[in-house]
Amino acid sequence: MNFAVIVFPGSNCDTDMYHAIKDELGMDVEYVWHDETDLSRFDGILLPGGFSYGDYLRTGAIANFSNVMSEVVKAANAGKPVLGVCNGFQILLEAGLLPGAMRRNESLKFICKQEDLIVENDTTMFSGLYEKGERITVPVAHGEGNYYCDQETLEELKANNQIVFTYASNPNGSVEDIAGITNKSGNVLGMMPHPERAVDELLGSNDGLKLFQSIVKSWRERYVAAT
Amino acid sequence: MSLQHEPTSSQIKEEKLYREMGLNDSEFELIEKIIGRSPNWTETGLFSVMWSEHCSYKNSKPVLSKFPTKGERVLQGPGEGAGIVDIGDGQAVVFKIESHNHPSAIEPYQGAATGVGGIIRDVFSMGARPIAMLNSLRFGELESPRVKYLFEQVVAGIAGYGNCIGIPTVGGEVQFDPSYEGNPLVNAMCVGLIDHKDIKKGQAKGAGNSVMYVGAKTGRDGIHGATFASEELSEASEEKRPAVQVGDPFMEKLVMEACLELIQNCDALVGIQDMGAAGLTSSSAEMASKAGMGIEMNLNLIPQRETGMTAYEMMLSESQERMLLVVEKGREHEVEAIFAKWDLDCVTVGTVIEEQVLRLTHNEEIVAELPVDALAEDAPVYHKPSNEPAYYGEFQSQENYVPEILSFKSTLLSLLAQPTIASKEWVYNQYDYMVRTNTVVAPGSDAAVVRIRGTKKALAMTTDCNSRYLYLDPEVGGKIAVAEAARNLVCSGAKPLALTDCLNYGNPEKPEIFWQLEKSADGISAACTKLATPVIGGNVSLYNETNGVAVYPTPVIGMVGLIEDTKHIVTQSFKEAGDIIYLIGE
Amino acid sequence: MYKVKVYVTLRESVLDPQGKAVMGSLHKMGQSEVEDVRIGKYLELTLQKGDYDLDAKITAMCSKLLSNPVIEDYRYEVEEVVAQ
Amino acid sequence: MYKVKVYVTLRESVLDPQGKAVMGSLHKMGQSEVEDVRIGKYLELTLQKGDYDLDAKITAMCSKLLSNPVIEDYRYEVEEVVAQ
Ligand SMILES: Nc1ncnc2c1ncn2[C@@H]1O[C@H](COP(=O)(O)OP(=O)(O)O)[C@@H](O)[C@H]1O
Repeated sequence: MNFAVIVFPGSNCDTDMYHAIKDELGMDVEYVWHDETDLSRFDGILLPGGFSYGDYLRTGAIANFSNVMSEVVKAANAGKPVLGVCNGFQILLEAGLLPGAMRRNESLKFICKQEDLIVENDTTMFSGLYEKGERITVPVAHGEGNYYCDQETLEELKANNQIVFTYASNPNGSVEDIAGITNKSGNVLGMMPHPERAVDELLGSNDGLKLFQSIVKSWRERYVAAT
Repeated sequence: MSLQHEPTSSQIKEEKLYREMGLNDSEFELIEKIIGRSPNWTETGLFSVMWSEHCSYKNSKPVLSKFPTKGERVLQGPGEGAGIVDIGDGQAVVFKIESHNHPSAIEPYQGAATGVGGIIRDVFSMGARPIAMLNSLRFGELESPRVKYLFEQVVAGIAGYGNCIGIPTVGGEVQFDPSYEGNPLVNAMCVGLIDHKDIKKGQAKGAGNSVMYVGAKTGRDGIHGATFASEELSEASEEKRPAVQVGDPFMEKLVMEACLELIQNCDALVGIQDMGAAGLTSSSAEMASKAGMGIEMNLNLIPQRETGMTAYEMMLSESQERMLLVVEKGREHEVEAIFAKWDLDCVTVGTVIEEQVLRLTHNEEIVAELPVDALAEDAPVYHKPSNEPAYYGEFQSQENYVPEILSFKSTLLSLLAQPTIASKEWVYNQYDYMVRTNTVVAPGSDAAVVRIRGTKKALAMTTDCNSRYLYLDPEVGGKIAVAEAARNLVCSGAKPLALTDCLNYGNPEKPEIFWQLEKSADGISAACTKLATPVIGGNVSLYNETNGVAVYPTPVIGMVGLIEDTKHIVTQSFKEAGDIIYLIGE
Repeated sequence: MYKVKVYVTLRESVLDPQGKAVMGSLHKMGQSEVEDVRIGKYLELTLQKGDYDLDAKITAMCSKLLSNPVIEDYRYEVEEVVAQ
Repeated sequence: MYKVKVYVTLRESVLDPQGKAVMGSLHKMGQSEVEDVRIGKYLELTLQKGDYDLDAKITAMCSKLLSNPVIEDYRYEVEEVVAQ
């Protein structure tokens, strides 16, 4: 599988994502600059964390106007896996690929620590190797991860099984402890916790690796096995 | 202070206007002697910042010369943006600590943030990729609303800048003591990684080469910041206060990435230096002086954020996130192309010349013409009188105090409840200490450990200083600070390599303060020699006093050690029930 | 030249963590009469005059970038100023 | 009840990184007529009426907490509203 890591001028988890894919997952990966206008050569799109344009005004707001974003939308519509982590999630929200919005953490402070997540849905292409109800340890590092959506949207998320991860103990005030959601068709995942920081025991946890392995597995089932 | 209203040379002299800029009468006379005439307004400004304690170390030089600075592994000692130590395999570690005490006392969030920004620039201007940050903080007792506000905002400022730029803040220390009530200490340290071949220096070599300005535009912020940092805080400092500098970590991220791309991929780059204290003045004068050359600049070409800026204002501005480059003549476009990719201003503003002068033109007139060495090298050096304070003798003659402990449990609990001793989780959970996914030992242990990707190696790092010990006995306290740092590294599995220091003291013109400075330097030097950890750079922050009361002598030690194999890493927590506990030492 | 003042506020139904925190601090300071605090953004834009539909332009900027319609509302005022 | 609207803006010579980034983005979106963007805060406070000096109260809140006098200026407007 060939992954793209989209790099905005203020991305700073791009190298983390790159190494997680290359060194731990063992797949092909390339950095892609935000003004790129063609993502057709990639099988999976990764939007890493960071502060895309200083996160001035609103997190992810300015990044949404980069050239590459129309290509990300195209890839999402084509059913390719699109994963946005932290700032990547915020950008996907701004781009309207996922419903809802982010507010500042309830504490109004940046929070960096390991968090326990609960896998709510093990049937997505991002969570197939986990088990429903499984507790995994994945770090968070954000100042604006307080997920908001209105009641109607929340009902919809639940009805469509779009909530993939919740926090075991909510660190930021998110509605219904939401840590990660997909779009309706299930191929776009946004999450605040950083699975790419949890791929190596040496750094505290490798619980995030299965997320990336799930993507590969589902891709193989779809394309490789079929041919 | 627009051009029309600038005083003439004779007014400056007659009315002793130079005093307002921090120059004393004999310094002004010395300037006249060196240049053979009276300086104009702009020139007086240039001298006043370059000869401030902050830039010239005029009061601390004799003390700094005590430190051992050489060692087998030392590739760059004090004198450049940051020191460099070899770690084998063609790689080296670059690090430095710096203070931002006065700005943080005035505007804690921005003061701390711009302190972080400044030290990061020092490290990447050497050609290194910054890989970790640490800090060392001192506040008054955590009771008054003002202290709580300062503490909260300083931590938020460090987090705001470091998290955004994406360099993990992996360690530090916080101490609370009444001596810091009006004058908090905010020291930030940056550690970088470099390949030997990429090492760059701040030198303006090669007559005819271009001087290029990159990064943020120049505004009126921070004019005379260096002078301000070289005075005591008082009510009057309110008025002298220049427009506070606001940090823009996003801009710094762009400047950093662009500079590293330039350093690693373009050999047209001859020299590079950040515009820190005294901005354009110090960067141009120092780069020229170090290379034995001169620089000619046209100030009309300086990217400006505000209209109608004078030469004086541009040269003394301390706007953040700016760098000065020297580039081979005719290859400017290669540099411009790299900066264009990052959407940054990159402008040729001058030329390197044979004649060893800094010549500035503005609106087609020469507004300053001064020998570069006079600015960068010839500041007077003072051997301040030193005097043992009365308190010291008293302490020394006292019997050792042996506390009587009635309940170990309640004593332990009350100790642990001391803010200085209590867990600092509240602080470090606001820092992204994991970004770049190399942090093996996060805050909460003795030293932080950051692995070096692609090798088996890791670096351990720590900042330490117990200033109470230094107050009681500066020489012994200085030794203790170095020894504590070294112990923290050893306990993490590392061999200490070298250290950087930030000397935070009161007013050196008081003999008792100068005595503290001298004695603690003796202690630090002795410990450095014994432990073979040379001092490869540092920073001096004097005049840390409010209303005449000085902070405790606080020479913060930032030490880095090498771990040859990540398997050797150890942490401080107890691991399993049944394990045996040993106590070693006396 | 136009000076455009844009006010971006959180929708009423959206909880404002920052406003809540500020209210808490005000109460601690003894300002017990404060019943509610909402925090929004205030933007000042300077626009060169030209051959365009001012309201359409501002609306486009506000709805696309300056505010997030999922949680925010905006309103604006225009002032004409004579360039110096 | 009073509704107090507070506008907090950065002092003129203070750098506004946020405004600068937003201006850059507007330019990229083709809004080339935008010459300057400054971003500040807009606060809405609801205050119960009482036996106090309204202006003194607001000034105290603004200068002590709502704005940072080192880098910001503020101004405010008061509206009287009838509680529902
Ligand atoms: N200002 C700070 N920034 C980051 N980490 C900090 C800070 N202060 C303390 N820490 C971390 O908290 C832990 C405990 O600090 P400290 O009490 O100073 O330990 P020690 O006494 O062992 O040096 C260390 O890991 C240290 O790096």
